[in-house]
Amino acid sequence: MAERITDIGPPHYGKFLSPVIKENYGKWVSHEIIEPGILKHVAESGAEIYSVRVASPRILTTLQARDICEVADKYCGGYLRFTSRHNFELLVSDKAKLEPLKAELAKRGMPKGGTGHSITNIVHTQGWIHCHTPAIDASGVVKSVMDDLFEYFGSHRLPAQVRISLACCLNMCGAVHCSDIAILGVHRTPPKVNHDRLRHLCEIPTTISACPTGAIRPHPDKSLKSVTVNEERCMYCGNCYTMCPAMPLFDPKKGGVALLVGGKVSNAKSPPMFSRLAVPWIPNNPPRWPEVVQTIRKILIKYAEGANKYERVAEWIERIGWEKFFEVCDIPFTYQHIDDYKWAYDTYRTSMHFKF
Amino acid sequence: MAERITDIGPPHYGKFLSPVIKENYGKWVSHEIIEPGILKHVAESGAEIYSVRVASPRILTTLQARDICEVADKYCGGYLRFTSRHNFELLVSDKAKLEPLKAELAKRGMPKGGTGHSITNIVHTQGWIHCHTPAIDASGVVKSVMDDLFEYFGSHRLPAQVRISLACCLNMCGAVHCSDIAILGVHRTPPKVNHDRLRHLCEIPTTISACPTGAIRPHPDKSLKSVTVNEERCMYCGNCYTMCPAMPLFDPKKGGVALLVGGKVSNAKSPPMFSRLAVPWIPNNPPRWPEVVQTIRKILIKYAEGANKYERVAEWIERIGWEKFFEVCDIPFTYQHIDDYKWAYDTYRTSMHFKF
Amino acid sequence: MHKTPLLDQLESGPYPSFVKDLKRLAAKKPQVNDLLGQLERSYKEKITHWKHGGIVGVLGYGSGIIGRYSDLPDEFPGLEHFHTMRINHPSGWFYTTQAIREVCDIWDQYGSGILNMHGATGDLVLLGTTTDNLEPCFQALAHKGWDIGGSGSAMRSPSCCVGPARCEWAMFDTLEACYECTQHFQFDLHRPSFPYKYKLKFSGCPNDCVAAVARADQSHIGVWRDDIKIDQSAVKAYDGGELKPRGGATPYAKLDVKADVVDLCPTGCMSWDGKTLKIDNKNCNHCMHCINMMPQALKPGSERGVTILMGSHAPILEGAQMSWVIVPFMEVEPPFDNIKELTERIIEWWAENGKNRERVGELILRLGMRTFLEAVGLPPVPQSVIRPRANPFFYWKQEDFDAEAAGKKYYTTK
Amino acid sequence: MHKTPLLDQLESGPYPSFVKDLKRLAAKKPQVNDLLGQLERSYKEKITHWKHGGIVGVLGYGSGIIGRYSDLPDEFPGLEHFHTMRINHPSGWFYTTQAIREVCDIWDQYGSGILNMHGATGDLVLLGTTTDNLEPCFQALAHKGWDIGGSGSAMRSPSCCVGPARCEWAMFDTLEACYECTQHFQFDLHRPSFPYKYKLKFSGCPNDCVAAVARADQSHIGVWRDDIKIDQSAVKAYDGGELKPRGGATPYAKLDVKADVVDLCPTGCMSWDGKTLKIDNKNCNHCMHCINMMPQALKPGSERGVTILMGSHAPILEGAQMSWVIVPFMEVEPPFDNIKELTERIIEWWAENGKNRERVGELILRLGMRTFLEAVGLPPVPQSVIRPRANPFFYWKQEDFDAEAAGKKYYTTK
Amino acid sequence: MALAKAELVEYLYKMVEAAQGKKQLKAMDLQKAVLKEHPDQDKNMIKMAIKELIDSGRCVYTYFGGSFIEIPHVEGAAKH
Ligand code: SRM
Ligand code: SRM
Ligand code: SRM
Ligand code: SRM
Ligand code: SF4
Ligand code: SF4
Ligand code: SF4
Ligand code: SF4
Ligand code: SF4
Ligand code: SF4
Ligand code: SF4
Ligand code: SF4
Repeated sequence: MAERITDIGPPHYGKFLSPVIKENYGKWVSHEIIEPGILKHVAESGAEIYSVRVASPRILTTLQARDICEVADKYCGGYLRFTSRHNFELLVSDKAKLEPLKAELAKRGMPKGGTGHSITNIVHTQGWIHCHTPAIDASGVVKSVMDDLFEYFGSHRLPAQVRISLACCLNMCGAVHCSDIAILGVHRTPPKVNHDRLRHLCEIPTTISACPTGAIRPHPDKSLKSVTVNEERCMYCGNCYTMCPAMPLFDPKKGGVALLVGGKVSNAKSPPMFSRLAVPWIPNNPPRWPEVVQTIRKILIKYAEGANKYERVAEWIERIGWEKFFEVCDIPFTYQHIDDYKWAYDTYRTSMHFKF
Repeated sequence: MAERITDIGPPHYGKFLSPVIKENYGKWVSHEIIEPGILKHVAESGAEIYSVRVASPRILTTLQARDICEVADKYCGGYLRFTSRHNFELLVSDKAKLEPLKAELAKRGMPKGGTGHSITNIVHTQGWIHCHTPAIDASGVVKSVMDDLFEYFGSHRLPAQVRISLACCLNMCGAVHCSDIAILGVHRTPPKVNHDRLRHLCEIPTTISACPTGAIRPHPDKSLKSVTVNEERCMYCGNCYTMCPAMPLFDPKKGGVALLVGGKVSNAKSPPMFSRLAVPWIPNNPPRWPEVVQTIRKILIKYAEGANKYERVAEWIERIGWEKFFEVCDIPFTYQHIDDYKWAYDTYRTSMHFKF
Repeated sequence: MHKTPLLDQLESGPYPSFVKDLKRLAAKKPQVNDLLGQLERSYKEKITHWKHGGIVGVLGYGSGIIGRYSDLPDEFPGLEHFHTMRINHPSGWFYTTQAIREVCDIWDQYGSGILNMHGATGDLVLLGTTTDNLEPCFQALAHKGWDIGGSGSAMRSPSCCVGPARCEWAMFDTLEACYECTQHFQFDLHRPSFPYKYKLKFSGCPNDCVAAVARADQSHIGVWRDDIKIDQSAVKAYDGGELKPRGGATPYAKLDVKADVVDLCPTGCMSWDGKTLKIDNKNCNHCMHCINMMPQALKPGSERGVTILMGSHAPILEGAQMSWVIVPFMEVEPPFDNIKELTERIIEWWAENGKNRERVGELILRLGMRTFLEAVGLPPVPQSVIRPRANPFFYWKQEDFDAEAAGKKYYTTK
Repeated sequence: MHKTPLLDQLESGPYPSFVKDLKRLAAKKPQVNDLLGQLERSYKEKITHWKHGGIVGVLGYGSGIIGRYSDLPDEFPGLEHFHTMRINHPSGWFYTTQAIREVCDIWDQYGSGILNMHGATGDLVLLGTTTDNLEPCFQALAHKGWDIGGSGSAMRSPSCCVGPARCEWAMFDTLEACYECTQHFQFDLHRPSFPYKYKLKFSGCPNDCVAAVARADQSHIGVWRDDIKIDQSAVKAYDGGELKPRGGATPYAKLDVKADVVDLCPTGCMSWDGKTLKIDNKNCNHCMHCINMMPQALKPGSERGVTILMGSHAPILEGAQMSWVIVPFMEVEPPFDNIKELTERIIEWWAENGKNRERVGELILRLGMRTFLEAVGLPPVPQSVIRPRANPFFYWKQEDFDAEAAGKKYYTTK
Repeated sequence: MALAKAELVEYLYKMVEAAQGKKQLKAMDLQKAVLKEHPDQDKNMIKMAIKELIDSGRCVYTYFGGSFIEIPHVEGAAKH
């Protein structure tokens, strides 16, 4: 084989920019969304670029990737990009090609959308496809939810952008913790320690210090060279399992889905906010997770009905108050909603500002 | 002596209510402030009671108390009360007595005021008059500040109520932590351990656990039966001294005054808020603390100029932003302002919402 | 008389001078002269001259007396002992001159003659006496109907706003509630057996004139849950300038109902078209702002009760806390048995679980709201939190799984 | 082919189906067939069937490969090894079809043929290959100009928004900054020697389209500090309905400049009299709202730079954090040396002081902002905090006393 | 006294070898240990020595929640 190459880093993006983009780099003056899924950017020079945003399940086979390339070759001179939410964008410099492109996308079952006041792609993670800690699958839940909310993907019907994200365990890969609606896989059993395996696989001090709540202690029987878990203090984060494979915490019945809502990232109007617990547990029901889908739809509908113009989910809830959120969405309030972690106090209501 | 009496509790307030108040108890319908310091309350029955609020230094000798009683006898049938901020109120049921009462108060140097958009009495504590942990005096600072701001006591000139409080040490007796302006005595030296006294006076485990930051450790020399202080971790709260008198932390030069601002208690418009650090240290300059007085005046003036109608200090600062507060009040921002205690994170600016 | 050149500078100025007052008394009372002398020393040296004193008290009680000794007893012999007595004040700090004079007489006899009207907790503080005088002074007061207040790890003297005695907004009888609770907890007020101090305060409405939210382990604040009563013609009178904003409390001649009331309503639940003021009461959060601005036009509704909030205290050890909502609405009436019973349950749990010097709010934070709520028999309510948790680190108990098995669902089923 | 009755249900519906796609490939690649088989098992049993894998990698590197083994290797032999390779994506995720095809060719040869376009950190993820194939696949890619991305206790592949390539609001060159930093930290990207992961993200403006504030240890967000540029006639066109709100992104036909822009400005620093839009720029906090609403009328100012915020990460261990402001404004230009240098200083301090698995934000919280700022040579600025501390528990150092002795004052002297 | 590059590589290897099975060492643990014994050792040289150790294949990076440096061994989870 040829000389071994390392540390070259990624290719320079400049190689992949279409001529219009290269020429007008840094000189764009404005944009329009001419229809859902199609952005038009205009440069100082008057040059235009049309970006057609297309839904992607993010998992792509090389077959599908080649199909996308085929489309891009045909309409975009071979230039395309992916977005920070895993849609792809076909970068069209010739306006005339827009209509045929739309037709071809429709034919191929590649839906355009995800712009403006829509529900764009769900940022998500590995799930049962590749990870060792998930409580739920990722891609299947995403497919189920997006199928249900599909009407909102290719339209601008909502009071504002709604960003949904999914993480299959508490590690929360992705920006799930700051999403309008976050779907989160949760375990609900403490790890079961396999003492035999632990002795061989894991370092005891590292395992103990992995636990945020201090629930793990050295096993009283020193000869075991293992650990015990104080189950009362365990909140099933799985951090010990990450450090030590001899401590699995899976339970098909108890694992499930939590929903968090009201997060955002942008600074537009209101500052970035965390998503907060809306539903602590929904059963894990593959292949289509109907209870999850239904609850998200309910929240979305209530939001769409209740929010002011331009109001993000977070802003709507903060305006009406969380107590009203639970009321209008018909979600029971439970002990789990009340924070009892490190900064809990700052979530307590130290005022008379509440509604009945 | 007669039979020993215990556990009778305080007298029933009913014994001390004037006839008008007793008759209209719970039946007041409205009030007016007919002039600064004089409230008029009207009952369903049409009955009226006038309350004339008078400044008090809170420390009263029996001589002064008897003087006040003299006035109350003359104009109020012997009925009076004190307020939650240590002013006293002369309860006049005969409107005709108001003018003569005002004249008598003026003559006696008993200023009326403290109502509405004023600066009312400064809630304060013992200071050098009676406590063992103060960094500063209480009554003397109060007198100095109120003399300076006196124009605001007997008038309604401010955009809203301004509540000033003082505590002479970090125990913060009083609602100092939720005041528009809080004057706080602070130490700045770690305790000096007197090992000899400690051995006799203090319990070592209690002393150690008194320290919020874990700065106190058993003395390595076990024979001493004493403790050492990790001076790096000590933030001079004096809690160890409260538990163990062998650990004084006084230092005439380093002790001083901190100012905290932007707290409030009422739920009116905005919820209750904590006061927050404005000035971490001002030298302790008896008998009139000129730097403290001057800085408070500056803050007050800037507030009065900058606030919207009906805006409390807290609301003004939250609207313009703390960075602007420091700018307009010409107060330097220091490391001390940045929280590094338990809930510090929640004070950090996790957004682009700031001003240059 | 001791020379007090520094203190003398505090005699001038328009605000009443405690130095002037103390000097009057110093002429008669040597210990007051000594107090001024020692205070002058503190002014010069910028340091306190008081030592701890933790053991003195009256027979049978463990609270209400703060022991104090001078560290300069030779120079100021009148301050060798200089303890304070906290006398439990009457609800709302109402007095007759006769009552005050009786206290003064006793205090002139047994103490320094210096008072605090009042202490920050609310007590009538008698400042400065000797160990020997404590018991006789106490009994003299007791025979006039007074008792000692709280200190140490005990129930502290409860306090309340002026409430129904002179305020149109009192949503419950703060004075009677304060009195009733004080009487009910007499034993615990005098015999400190709690982990730390426990304070009760009662404010008649969300204006919170005793700062209950900031400094009571258990704060009671009056609230209504039906509709604000509106007198539309009075609203017009405010808008027209016939009635003064906020009952005359302001520098402003005229109220702008739109700008000053409607636009400042924190929930945006009001509207005003120049003729009719409308309130969407379901979305009102009882902030009192509109009522404060137009006391003659608006009144709280008539379905009234108290909100109970828990946990406030000064910064030692965890940093200051404000009380948070535990019970959003409780109907109350004399003799306030439901408040007393809840308080008992709370204190029992705290006494059982709290560490030395751990306030109840800190204990709740340490053990978690669920543990607390379950122990005292209260349900979880969204009013307790401004926002639900952001972290995903929550616990489940066997009873939750049992409830699920019995059909409990956490998600919407409609 | 494995039977997959549950998964088959995910083939229908309007959203693109990953199952349909995988099935196409399963016909050619046995490991993909096995993947569907094992996934079906997971759907049935509601449990993952993957095991840890922590040792595999390519020669010389310690990052970029996630080892994975099936726990049912006998049933699904194609999954016995099923590691992913994270390939460092190009800035802004721009590609040519040629580049994608080259990657596909290599991946068809050495791996499963399954891709993630892209991973949540931004990498082009190649999903599923065996230990043996890692090195040759890597070198085949390297010869086409690709390198492996980050994983483990290392610098992670930085990412950025589309920025100046296609957005009018990019306040700095996000793509070049991302590229430059990626290149600069190549060593640390491949050789994990940090306490934990370290992520850099670059967003061109406060809309933050890569969610830098939420998930980058060091977040760079573009900002301006002079005045917003206003085209008054375009504002009128919006108000008149000639231009569509937010460039057409909404269901609304017409923008109400007063209600939708001015009244929603979080700082209240705008006014509109029907003719002229005014902005009090000193009080603007760069939220972007007005600009977002009227992209043709308003533009950020021309004094542009980045704000650096630090500390965000997902909830392990302390609960999730968002990044907070450390440097409110830094002028930057290629090759972004000042960003690189600051990053080096920060990483050095963190590497020295951080515990295993302690993110930099957690370390700053543990040791305090002062320690951090002093170590990396930055001054305290009020922009770092929304509010100053409420507790009175602050520290002093000898250098503070020295500064005071030299005349430093903390209070106003004017 | 600072070690020459080749000595340093051996020194590091011995440390990893001694710790194998007892404690997983991170690159920073190695660096800190070297600097404790040889305070004048150049940090960059330590970095490069670790690189050499890894490039030679005598040690590998491993990952168990955090990244460590270990002697290559067969993965417990792999079925061979
Ligand atoms: C393509 C993309 C950047 C990229 O590098 O890939 C992008 C592109 C644009 N964003 Fe964005 N944003 C993109 C992810 C984001 C994210 C990140 C995320 O969702 O994870 C955010 C933060 C979301 C949040 O707050 O939770 C984001 C918050 C915004 C906002 C602020 C919206 C708000 O009101 O909160 C704007 C302004 C606007 O829409 O008016 C904006 C505006 C824009 C504009 C109009 C910028 C421009 O002038 O070109 C672009 C078209 C917007 C549209 O589609 O409606 N972009 N934008 C990303 C598309 C993701 C997708 O496939 O759907
Ligand atoms: C007498 C007193 C109660 C008592 O039991 O002693 C009292 C009496 C009244 N208060 Fe108060 N408040 C009293 C302490 C307080 C406190 C507690 C404190 O300052 O420590 C507060 C909370 C302060 C804070 O938020 O920091 C308080 C917050 C209010 C408010 C809300 C003001 C606001 O906008 O934030 C009102 C409503 C108003 O003024 O319109 C109010 C209104 C009133 C009214 C108008 C109630 C009424 O209808 O009678 C009374 C006359 C107000 C005036 O003087 O302008 N009272 N009031 C207290 C007088 C203290 C003094 O001597 O100055
Ligand atoms: C006398 C009084 C100040 C005054 O001048 O008015 C006072 C004086 C003392 N307080 Fe206080 N506190 C007084 C009301 C308060 C209040 C206000 C209140 O009750 O509304 C607070 C804040 C609310 C709270 O309870 O947190 C208060 C918070 C403290 C603390 C801090 C408690 C905490 O949790 O942070 C301490 C420290 C301690 O308990 O060791 C303390 C301790 C003390 C001690 C006993 C000093 C000590 O550590 O032994 C002081 C005795 C001074 C003396 O020589 O008389 N004092 N103390 C107030 C009691 C008079 C009365 O009974 O009416
Ligand atoms: C592949 C990916 C998810 C995806 O499907 O896209 C992923 C997958 C894993 N993440 Fe992640 N993380 C991925 C992006 C993220 C992000 C998002 C980001 O980088 O913007 C986050 C949140 C931001 C952050 O860094 O905090 C994230 C937060 C975590 C955490 C929690 C870290 C924390 O401080 O809370 C862990 C736990 C850990 O490190 O042990 C984790 C751990 C993992 C591990 C390595 C599981 C483990 O404990 O060993 C997962 C391997 C899955 C697999 O089998 O491939 N992953 N992880 C993402 C990386 C692909 C890429 O390189 O592009
Ligand atoms: S969220 Fe958890 S289960 Fe999902 S990919 Fe990340 S680490 Fe794996
Ligand atoms: S799952 Fe989390 S909380 Fe439970 S023992 Fe493991 S590390 Fe601790
Ligand atoms: S604030 Fe401190 S010094 Fe002042 S009275 Fe209270 S405990 Fe004593
Ligand atoms: S003063 Fe406070 S922080 Fe310092 S040693 Fe004493 S208890 Fe600890
Ligand atoms: S708290 Fe309310 S009821 Fe009590 S005095 Fe104040 S305004 Fe009146
Ligand atoms: S009480 Fe407050 S929230 Fe309710 S209507 Fe009046 S101003 Fe609005
Ligand atoms: S972050 Fe700003 S500059 Fe970057 S793409 Fe989004 S809107 Fe444009
Ligand atoms: S950017 Fe935001 S804060 Fe600034 S003027 Fe526009 S809306 Fe107001």
